[in-house]
Amino acid sequence: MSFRVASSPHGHIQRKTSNVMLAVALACLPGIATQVWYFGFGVLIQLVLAISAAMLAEAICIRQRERNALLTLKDNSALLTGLLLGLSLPPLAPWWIAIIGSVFAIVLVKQVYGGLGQNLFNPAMAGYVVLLVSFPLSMTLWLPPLQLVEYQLTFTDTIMLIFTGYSETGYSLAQLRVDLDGFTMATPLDTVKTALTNQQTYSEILTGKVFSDGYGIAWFPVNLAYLVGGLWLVQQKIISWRIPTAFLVTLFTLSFITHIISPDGSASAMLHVFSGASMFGAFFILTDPVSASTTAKGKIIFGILAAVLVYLIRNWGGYPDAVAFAVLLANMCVPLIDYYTKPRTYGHVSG
Amino acid sequence: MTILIYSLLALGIIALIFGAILGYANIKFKVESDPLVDQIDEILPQTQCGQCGYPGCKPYAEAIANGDDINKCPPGGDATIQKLADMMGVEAKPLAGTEGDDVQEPVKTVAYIREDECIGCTKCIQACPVDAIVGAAKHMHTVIEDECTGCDLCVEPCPVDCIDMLPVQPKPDTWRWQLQAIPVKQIN
Amino acid sequence: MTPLQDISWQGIWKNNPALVQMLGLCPLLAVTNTVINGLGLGIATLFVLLGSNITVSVVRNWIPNEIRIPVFVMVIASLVTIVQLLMNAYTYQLYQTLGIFIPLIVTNCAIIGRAEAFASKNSVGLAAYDGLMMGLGFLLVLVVLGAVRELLGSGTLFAGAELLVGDNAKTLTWVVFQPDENFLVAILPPGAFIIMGLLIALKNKYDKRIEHIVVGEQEKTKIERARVTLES
Amino acid sequence: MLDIKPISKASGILALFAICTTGLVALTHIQTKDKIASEKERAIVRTISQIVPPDLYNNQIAQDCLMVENHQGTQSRIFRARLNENNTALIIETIAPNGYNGRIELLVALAKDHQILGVRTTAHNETPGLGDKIEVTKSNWIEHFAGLYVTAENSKKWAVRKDGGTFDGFTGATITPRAVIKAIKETTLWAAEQESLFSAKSNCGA
Amino acid sequence: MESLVEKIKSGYMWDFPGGVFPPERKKMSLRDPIQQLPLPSRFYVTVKQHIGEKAKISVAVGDKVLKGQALTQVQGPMQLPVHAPTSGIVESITDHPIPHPSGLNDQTIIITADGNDEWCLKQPTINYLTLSKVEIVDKLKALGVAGLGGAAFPTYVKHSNSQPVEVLIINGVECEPYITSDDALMQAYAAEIVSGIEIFTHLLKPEVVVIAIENNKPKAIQAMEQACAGKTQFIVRAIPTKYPAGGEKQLIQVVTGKEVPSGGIPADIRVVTQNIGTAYAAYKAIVHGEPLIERVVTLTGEQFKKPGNRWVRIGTPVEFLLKQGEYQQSKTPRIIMGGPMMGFTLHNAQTPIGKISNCILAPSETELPPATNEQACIRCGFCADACPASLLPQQLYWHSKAKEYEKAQSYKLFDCIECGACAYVCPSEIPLVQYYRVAKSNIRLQQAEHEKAEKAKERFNARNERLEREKQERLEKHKQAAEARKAAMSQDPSAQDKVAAALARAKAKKQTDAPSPETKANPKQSAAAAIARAKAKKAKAQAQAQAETNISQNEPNVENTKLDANTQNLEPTEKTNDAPANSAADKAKAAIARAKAKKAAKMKQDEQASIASSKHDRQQEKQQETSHLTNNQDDKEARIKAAIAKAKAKRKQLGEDK
Repeated sequence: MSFRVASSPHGHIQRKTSNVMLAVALACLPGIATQVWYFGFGVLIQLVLAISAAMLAEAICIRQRERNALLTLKDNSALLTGLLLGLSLPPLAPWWIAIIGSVFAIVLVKQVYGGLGQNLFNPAMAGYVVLLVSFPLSMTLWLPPLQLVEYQLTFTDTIMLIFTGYSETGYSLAQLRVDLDGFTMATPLDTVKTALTNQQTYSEILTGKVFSDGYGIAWFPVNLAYLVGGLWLVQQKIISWRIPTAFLVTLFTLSFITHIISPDGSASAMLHVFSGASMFGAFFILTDPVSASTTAKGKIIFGILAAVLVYLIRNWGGYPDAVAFAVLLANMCVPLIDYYTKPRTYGHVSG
Repeated sequence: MTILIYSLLALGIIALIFGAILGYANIKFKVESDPLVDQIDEILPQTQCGQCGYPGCKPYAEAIANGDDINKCPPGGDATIQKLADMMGVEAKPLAGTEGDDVQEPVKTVAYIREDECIGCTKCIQACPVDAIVGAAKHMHTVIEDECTGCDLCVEPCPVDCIDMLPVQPKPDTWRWQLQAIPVKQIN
Repeated sequence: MTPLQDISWQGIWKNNPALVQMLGLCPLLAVTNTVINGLGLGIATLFVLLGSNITVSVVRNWIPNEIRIPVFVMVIASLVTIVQLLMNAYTYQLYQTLGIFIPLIVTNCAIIGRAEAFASKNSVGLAAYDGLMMGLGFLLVLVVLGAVRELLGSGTLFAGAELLVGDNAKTLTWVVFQPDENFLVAILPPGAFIIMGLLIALKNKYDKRIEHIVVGEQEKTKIERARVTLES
Repeated sequence: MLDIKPISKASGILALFAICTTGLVALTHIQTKDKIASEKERAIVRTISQIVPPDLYNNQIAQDCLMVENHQGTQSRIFRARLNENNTALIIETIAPNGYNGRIELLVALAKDHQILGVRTTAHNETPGLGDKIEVTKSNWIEHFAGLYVTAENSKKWAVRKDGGTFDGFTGATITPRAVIKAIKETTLWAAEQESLFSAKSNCGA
Repeated sequence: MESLVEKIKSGYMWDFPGGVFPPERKKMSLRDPIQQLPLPSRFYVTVKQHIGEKAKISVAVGDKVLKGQALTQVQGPMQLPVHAPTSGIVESITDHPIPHPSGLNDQTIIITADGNDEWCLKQPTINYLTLSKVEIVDKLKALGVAGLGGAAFPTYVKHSNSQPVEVLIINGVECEPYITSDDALMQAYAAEIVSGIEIFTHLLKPEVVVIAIENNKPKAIQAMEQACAGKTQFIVRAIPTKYPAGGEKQLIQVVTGKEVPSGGIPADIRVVTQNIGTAYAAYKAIVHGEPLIERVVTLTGEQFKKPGNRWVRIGTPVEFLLKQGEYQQSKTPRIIMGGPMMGFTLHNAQTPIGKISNCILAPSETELPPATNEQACIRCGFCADACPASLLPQQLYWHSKAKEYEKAQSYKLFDCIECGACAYVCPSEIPLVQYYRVAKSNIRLQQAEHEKAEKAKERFNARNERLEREKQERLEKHKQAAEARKAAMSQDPSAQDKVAAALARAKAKKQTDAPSPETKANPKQSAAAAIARAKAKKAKAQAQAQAETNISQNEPNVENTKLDANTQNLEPTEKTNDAPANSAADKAKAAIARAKAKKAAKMKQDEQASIASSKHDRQQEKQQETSHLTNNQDDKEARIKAAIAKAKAKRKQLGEDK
């Protein structure tokens, strides 16, 4: 008779890493659906590109490191990275954008640091930032929501645009945009910033067509969809409530105060919270466990820090949205935050 | 031109003053002993085995402080090299005389004298660096197990080869958890 | 290996000031967005290193230990200032691009490091040779880093050669490719870090491979065991 | 008692080195002083020569420099180009304060009749890949201004097309071109109002 | 402000952070009441079953023992005896697998049951109130009562403390899944348990007694409440079900809101905890005079056809229990002693039940799937949320894995109670607890090694000093001799001759510089001589094989330079027995015997040397030893033992002095 020798505990909760990752991906579904609804099939194509590139890059890296590639892919972390990156890309960005971003995220941000769990930065956001600073033009070329576009792109148009740069009828992306003067940027935040720099008042800006629903067409529902997915994750206890709450509350408070002080010179709190990548960032990016703070207090501080950074960069930074930069900067502070927010251990006097 | 001369003068005077301060400080705050040696000595396993090529751990510590390699201590094994590397700010190297990959944790051993063969020559007593062998001339000797560092310096001098280096057996008290526990054990 | 060979090997590869000792990273990362910038700073550093090594080696026996660091610093600082003035005078435009990084050579630890570690202990000839090799090692990294960044970030090589060698060198600029959008991150500061990291990784990987080959051939040195106690 | 000898030795040697090294620097400085000054001058001339045709001046343009307070209330350098004592052109340093990432420094060359001879960007912090097309090395956009006039009549048209003007922006950025165009327009209009820009005595220069 | 006791009495409860909710699966073993088992034919009584030190074995092989008879005698603090679980013969005293995670062997007394199960003379106490506190405590000690909750802490130690006690907590929480031994015990023996608790209250005089039971055991709560009816000092408290509420520290936190200081004991905050089973054992011991030889063990898990709680004698091999529970062997069987969270797997079915073995768990593959591949930590923080001690398990994991033990300790590694909650929730299935255990034992090992290294250094330095001193002395002697010669020469009238004087001086100087005779001796020659001597001796030994008295012919030479009074911490090495005999068997025997005798003599001498001052008369000692050797040949054994004992005593004394 032989006995299996093992270490306690012998029981185990049946929620594995792969399930956690998959749950986060599932929670993105409402957001994906709304994005497709407003921005077209391009979103899906970008997702497919980014995810397959990410998984391929991961597999190659793991093979290079002489580990079991299949086993690692099964943890679904590469899938999630690709998904999150794909969602942040402009729907009609050229195909190589998604590939470069995914490969960078997986190879240089994740695997070089030692693979899953070792990376200092959020891979998806680091990939996004690299794309943004490297290819600012492609990365900021968002077509306005479908509902405002006069020329409706077909599915073939979308594919052609992404892969060849020209639509079926031979228009380039830039040309398509020129016809739609006035709606150049994806995020209403950027429109606001541009207009404010141009000495327009906030109330004047809101009269624009993009803001006919008060928040910037399409962006309010998209944010709402991510909020729903995020709340489900919180309810499932897959992500902690602390980071999103701290982040959103801080962002809201900051923008609310400034908007009260200067109603014409700053965007409203609701716009800040329900626009851009606010909800996506709060529930899906900042809560990435690997690169976020892990202590209870630390999570609150981390959320607040990210919100402050988002607010500062949105108002005074050089790029339209700020979530990605804020996340990376906050990531850098995590070891420090964690170190100073160690909980008081049982039996030790505080302090 | 005058401004040049002035600046030259000014710099010269400043240098004069600082030179004097440094000279004074050098005499005043002279550090006599080298605390580094003690710190290194602290890390070494104190087996006093001489396998590093120095007569004892302290001499080797001094040698390291003077720039000798840190990878010459077989009884300390990888852990000691790692600690020395951290302390000296150099890269850890595999143990001298071994390939990079085959560094193993040294097996702790203790000397045993097969007592019916011992002729009481006291050679091992003189060889033992830590006085861990007791006995008198023409009387059988015994190793004090607790004091033995496992340096095996006593093995060679024994004319009748009656000293064995035996690995320390684990007891329930000294047993320690291993990470690579064998998952299935055969019984009976 | 002869001493000279050893010094060359140490300076250019084994103990490369940039890739291994990671000294002087500030100017290294800041100016290497083109080959020419890297080359310019590399040459400047090389001269300073050579000069300081020679000077330190010459005076090494006269200087009391306690003031050696201030002396080294003064030697290096004045050499840098001289180089700066000369560059300002003879390669003005390059000086404008390299800007504040020339004075920063003063703080390049590689220079004072060599003065302290090598020049102050060796003869003038060896010290000069070491300065040359270390400088070359640094220069090589600057050039390689500059090349990679320029290629990725601008699609060109040797752009701005006229800054260094005069207007007729304009033809040297080699446009490798001309995409719509360049990989801008390569010429931005973060790109410098990333590419530098990759270079170091590449070197380490290569070193490991060499080691595997070398180890097979060489026999490991055997340490003679010392007797702690008397043998009677 | 303290042994004074090593102290005085250290002190003396250090002073010796200080004097030697500083002396060396001083020597080099004296040697290169003139060369550097002339290089500086040549650098200014080189930039100016990019926007002012060389047949318009033969004076020591870098020396013929006027520091004056401009319409923005800041000190600005103005170089005067003269051909055989005849005033030909003004080269004005100006600033576009409201770029996407702060100030954009410009050099605007105006002919005597306030025709724009050329514009160059000398310093800016615009987003790489987007706003940096105002550099002549990145795009020829800035060269479009050469030969144009700004008058009270057409000053409304001095804007990007999106704002109802005649100028194209460039893809991806609107704020940067807006700021540059505005700065050129205002500088030109301001210069047109000034009387004594040519006649004032030179008060700066290399 | 409300006092703590009032607050507890008012029904207030606290909570502890973290905790997990693994499936309970307790019904399986609760279907039937506790069953008695038939006697196995053989018992394996592990000598050390508690925290502390081994007690001294007081029986010999072949002795007949009665049920309840003490097999070991307590001789020092933190010792606890074990008792014969039934009547029978001591078959052997040998190393046998012990109930320990290592699966190693240790000293075990094997008893063959004679089937009579005959009690020894019991000393029941009808009214323990007539006994003094000391007498009760002594009785608890003599009857081997230990904490049955987990650590087997000698119960008497908790009661010999003089610190005042505010709250006595009786731990009936039993938070581990599967285990129901305490539950069953409470249901069946509530009255006896309460009597046991009353013995504790008699000893400790607490202000309040809280009997804490998890609220998933309603029957036990009911039974205990009935048994406690009318006792105002006793509170039966149903506490929320959450693992590890039964951990001593967590239970104290739940009941009193206080925390045991790190490195301290509950008594520091005026709390004492006792297990339900311990209370029952104390009742049995004091009232019936029965030692702790039996306990309730839960047999459970899907591989048992007949799970349930059994009264099991301590020392019963697990194999016997497997048979009794009709264990079904699976492909890769696992037998866990203890619960699924903190229990350990057995290596050997011969392992006996110890005092703390509360459960034998044989799970199927499906109910407790074996751990799959460990994946990378994703820092999800579930572990930190689950940790009842508010540690940061993943930081501990990183540092433990990277062997950065100082950092691990700065994250309070040693405050980890190894409850397994972190590893239970870990989505990457990292065996976190295992990492901590490895780290902890490595840290302890490092400390031990460091201490040893320090000692070695001291001895090395002492030796070098001594050698140096001896060298100096030798030089001094030579010098004096030379001077004496010189003086003699100068007194000689012919010394007036300068040349002669100079020559003499030179000669004298040469002599002083010459190496000492010892070092001069050719080592090869001496070695050869030694070998020759050894051979001669061997031949001699052969000739006189029968006559062991030849030892006395060898004049013990006490010219041993190594007699350093402070360093003689002798311990007998049993190695001699293992040494291979080169010559014929009887010769070897003789040699071994001789060696032993010599060793004994040596030790005796060393012992005396160490006790007496270092400057005692050597001559006297020589005589003494000779007489010992010649006169006491017969009681060699006894002397060896005495020497060992003395050496140990001496070491302990030294340790205490430190």
